[in-house]
Amino acid sequence: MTFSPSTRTGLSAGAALLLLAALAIVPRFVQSPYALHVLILIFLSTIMGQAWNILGGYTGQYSVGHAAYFGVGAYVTVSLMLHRQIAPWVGMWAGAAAVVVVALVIGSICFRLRGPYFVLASIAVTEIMRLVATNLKDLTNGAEGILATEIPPLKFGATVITDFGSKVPFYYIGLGLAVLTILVTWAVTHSKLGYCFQAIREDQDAAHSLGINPTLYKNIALAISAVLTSFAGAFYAIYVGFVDPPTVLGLDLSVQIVLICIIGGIGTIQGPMVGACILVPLSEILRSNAVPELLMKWGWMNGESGIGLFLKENLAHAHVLIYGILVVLVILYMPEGLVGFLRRVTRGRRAA
Amino acid sequence: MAILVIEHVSKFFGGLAANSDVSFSMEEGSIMGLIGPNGAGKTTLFNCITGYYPPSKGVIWFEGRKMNGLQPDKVCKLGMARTWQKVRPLAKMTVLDNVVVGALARTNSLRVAREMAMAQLEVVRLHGKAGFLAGGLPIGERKKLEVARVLATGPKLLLLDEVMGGLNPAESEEIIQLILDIRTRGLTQMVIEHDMKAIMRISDRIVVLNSGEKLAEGSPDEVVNNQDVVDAYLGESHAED
Amino acid sequence: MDVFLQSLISGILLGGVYALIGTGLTLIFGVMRVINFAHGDIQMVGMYLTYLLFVHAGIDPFVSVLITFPLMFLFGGLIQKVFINRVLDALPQNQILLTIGLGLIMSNTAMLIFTSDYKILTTSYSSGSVKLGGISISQPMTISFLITVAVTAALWWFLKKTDTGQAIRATAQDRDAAQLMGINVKRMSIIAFGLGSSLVATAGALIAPTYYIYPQVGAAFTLKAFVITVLGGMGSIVGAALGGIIIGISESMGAAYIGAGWKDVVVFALFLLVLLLKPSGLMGKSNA
Amino acid sequence: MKRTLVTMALALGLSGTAWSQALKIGVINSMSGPEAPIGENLTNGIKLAEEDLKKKGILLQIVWEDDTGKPQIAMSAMEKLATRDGVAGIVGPYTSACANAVSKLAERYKTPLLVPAAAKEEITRQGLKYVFRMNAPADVYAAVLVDAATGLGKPKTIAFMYENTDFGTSTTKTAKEYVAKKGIQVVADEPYPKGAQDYRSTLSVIKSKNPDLVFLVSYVADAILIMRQSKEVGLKPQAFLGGGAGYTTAQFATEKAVSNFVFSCTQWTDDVSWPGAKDFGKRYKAKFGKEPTYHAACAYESMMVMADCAQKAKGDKEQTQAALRAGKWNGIMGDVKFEDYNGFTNQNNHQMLVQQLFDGNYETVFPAKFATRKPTYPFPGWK
Repeated sequence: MTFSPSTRTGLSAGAALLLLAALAIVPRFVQSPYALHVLILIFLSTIMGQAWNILGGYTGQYSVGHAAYFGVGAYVTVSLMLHRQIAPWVGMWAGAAAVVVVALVIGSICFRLRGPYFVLASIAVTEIMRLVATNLKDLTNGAEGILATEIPPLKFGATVITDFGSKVPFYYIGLGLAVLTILVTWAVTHSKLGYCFQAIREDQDAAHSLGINPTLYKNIALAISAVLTSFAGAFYAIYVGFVDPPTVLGLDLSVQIVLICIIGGIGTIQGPMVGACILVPLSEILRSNAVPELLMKWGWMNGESGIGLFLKENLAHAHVLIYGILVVLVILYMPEGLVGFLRRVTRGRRAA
Repeated sequence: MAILVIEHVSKFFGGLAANSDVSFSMEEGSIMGLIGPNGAGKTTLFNCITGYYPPSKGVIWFEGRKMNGLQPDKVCKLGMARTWQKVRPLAKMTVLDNVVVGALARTNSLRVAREMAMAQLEVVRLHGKAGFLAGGLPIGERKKLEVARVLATGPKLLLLDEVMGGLNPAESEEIIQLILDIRTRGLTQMVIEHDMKAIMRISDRIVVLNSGEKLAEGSPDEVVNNQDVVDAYLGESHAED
Repeated sequence: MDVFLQSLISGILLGGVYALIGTGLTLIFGVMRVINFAHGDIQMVGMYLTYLLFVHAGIDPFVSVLITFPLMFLFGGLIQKVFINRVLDALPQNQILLTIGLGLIMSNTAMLIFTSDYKILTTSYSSGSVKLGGISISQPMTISFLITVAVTAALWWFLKKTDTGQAIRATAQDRDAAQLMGINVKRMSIIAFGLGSSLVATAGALIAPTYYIYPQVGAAFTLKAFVITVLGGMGSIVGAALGGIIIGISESMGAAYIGAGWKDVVVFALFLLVLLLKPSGLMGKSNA
Repeated sequence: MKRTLVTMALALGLSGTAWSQALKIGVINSMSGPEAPIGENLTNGIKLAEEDLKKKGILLQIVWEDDTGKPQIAMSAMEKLATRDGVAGIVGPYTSACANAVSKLAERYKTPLLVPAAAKEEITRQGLKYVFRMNAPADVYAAVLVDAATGLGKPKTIAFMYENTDFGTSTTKTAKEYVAKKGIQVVADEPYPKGAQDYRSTLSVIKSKNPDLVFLVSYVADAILIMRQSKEVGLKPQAFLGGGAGYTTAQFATEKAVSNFVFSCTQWTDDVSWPGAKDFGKRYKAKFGKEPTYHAACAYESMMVMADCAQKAKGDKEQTQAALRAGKWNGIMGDVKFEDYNGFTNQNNHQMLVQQLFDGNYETVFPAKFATRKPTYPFPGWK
């Protein structure tokens, strides 16, 4: 069966709406805060991954320094909320404005470089920001970080819409931001911008000769990507209620962001979602020793036996190891990510 | 009227002169062949004209406008478009999308750009492969795609860098017809080519470069009969065959 | 004045070890154009090896280099052959992630084996020093500096004078051309990765008596190695040596005159400056 | 008997019912990632507690959660423990950042959280009813050390050198406030990034200021490096004051050439007269092959206290909280009672100790009632 492109778009739009509707009613049926929390983390990862995807996936600029934008978004929003009593949904726009300035400065440095040099420069700039945030205690409270657990209630006029007493408002904000990021990505890829971005990714010199100003478009891609990343940062800061330099400006975070896309499928709109849906639950499962627990529960393993004790003791410690092994396997066997891999498989089947 | 005027253009890399003191001009609607042995500075001159390198000395005029220091994207928007000696398809985009990228130099509307792109694909007879990934095309079709892509940018002057390189005779003939076809639409073309028979057939005038300098200029007949050219270039070219 | 001289001397001695770390990375990058994010983790493996040899066989860390060097050569060569080799033509971000993954595997395996305790090697000379006027010169760091000089000189000789060395250099200059010239590029890559690993592991062994060992020790060194390598010019041995010393001195001066918390800012700023002004590095060729 | 039953139940795959008889207590700790080296001590302490409780007939099911040192992961762990696993109470997290991030969740889910060893003051200063802390917070570290020094001599100047982490900066911040009250002048303030190899230039800057006291806050390995290099550059104040962590470890003590006469403050030591402390040290060493740190002791006692309360409350969270509020214990951490004072809520007003190293041995020298030896002051110089 084959569809015309428009029918296919219509079908996937329909599927997306269905999924969205299903996600919108999840809190009615899922009471477990833990389940909601995991979903919120998936949204957060989707936002981060999708935002990176615009610059890294579509424009081909592999920034390993997106923590810079995440961190600035987080710090600005939390600081404004704490010191100026500015509500986070207002403060995040101030964060976005600050991030655009930061992004243009970083862009003016990094976009002069290509390939591995660009990657290294993006790391260096972000490390400088982390170190500055650690040292400028007056501005950021240094390594002690900023604790912000009191969130002003969201009011519409005099009516309080939510006081953030449960996970549910965060769930909807996360979902809303994720949808926003996906819509922005969709709009970008279906516009002149998307064509210019991809042309730069494929061949910067050729794109240049076709009337595309690479510096301009790379900076546009960076600005969009950075602003969306800063929203993720602001959301994180409000949700977790604590920011400090290593968690919101660290190299770990930058790598994590790239990983979401690469595992899912770089330069595709589904990639970051798929990546987030895999990585978040996976790290939860590995981290919380669920594997040996389940094995015991199902009676496949004796908790007091040698193997059982060994697994119980070590699996929780080994989760980063397993994570590392997965990364290596994906890169070696699914270099286009899961989405790319599935496409190849289905295409192969169609051809056959 | 001269559409392009090259005045005493030189380009140095370190101490090495890739072009030195090259001057010539092109009439609107004409085809100029640019020939010379390997390393004569043909592609460097292309790069200078299209803004990839600023010339070290001299001036490039396009439609009465000084082009020195303009970036390639600006050059393209002013109406000069080039192809690449080694084809540069946007590999992971479709054939149509490749041409759409070119058309977007003229319009901001995707719908219009698609129509324009489709029209150009028809010109080069690639419309049947619009949905294929550009990276998967055979070399002959890649060359045609490259031409369609630059045509879509709506140029007044086309600079074609060895569009027949690596093609079989039948494919070359197709390209020759394409070039002649484009001329009938009033476009000016500068063609770098190694195939002497082809270049003699299509060019109105020919400029010969050797070691970065202009060795000769004239009609195909004049150039063929120029003793310097025969010594410096044709001789070597025959020896190669 | 004492502060200045003390910082200068410490910076130079420290820079020696950095130079060795940078040399290892530059060799790998030069030949394969792969940014090795597992570089520091390979150093960590070398450090644990040194630790084992010291604790269980009583071999002095400086002497153990003779064992660590060949073992880590095999280790690095194996990693290249099994993993890196398969992504040589892949997208740069995939190469980066692969090496990050390998680094995670190494550091977390080390954690399972050795726990995450800090291991400290205390030798008779660990805190030994020579007083020179108002300043003190660390004895173990002076020895390690001298060994670094010797290793670098030997490497330089190997690359210039031996056939294999020349083949490695040719590969670094132009992989495709080297292949056409009949050089076994794959073999050169394995040798380069092996050598790069040996060098960084040697650096690990040399700092073992004055530093400490834990599974995540490599991370900071990986970043430093990038900075040194780019500073000196990717692929340039002399550049890496120079870059190492420069970084050593700027860290030490930065700590003394701006504040220890800012010294890495100084290093990264220097790095960006070089990237922007002379992207090919201090000793790199301008077209590289 | 109970144990056999459980084993049998497990073998039969009936774990669900069998486990429900055991008390469920959650642990959030940094078991991997950059904080793992210290986190491991807490893990060990809790394992020892689990054994001891088993001997007492209290069967625990400990649900281990690794926060990898990241606040958002700690939150995941907290959500899971509080809402899915249904634990009676939680011991952890280790780091201040993680403890801060989960404290409000503990309150929301009405799940008692006993923080064993995080130093940041704010954790128990938010008025949260369900958040308890075993160890003394950061301000005590500085106060007890400076008190000891001013009691022994008349220091007029002090230099600070500390790692620029949460622990280092918050400890130093309170220390600076405290010395200002005592009229001691700060002549150097040098935060450093942990994990550096070369502290010589910073130390020579400090040496040039000639301070009476040098106050250091570092983790294990940096502490040894800094003291080695202090000796190298010939830094010689009246006293080196080590603010916890790295200066109180067995590893540090064994570096006799550089550790001699260094003062340090600690939450716990095995030579103190608190009941069971010595025995704990011995058994810990036998089981894990190394000396316990105060983190291990704090975590051990936290688990003992939490298990005691949870058992009295039969696993009910609110009653466990009430039991924590009301209870009083006297174990390896001395007297434990969670009180409200000076803006703290549910804070164990723990007595910190000052020790001095004599030839590789820690001896408690302050406060006088716990002292086992007379301190040596001023620092007699390097050998």
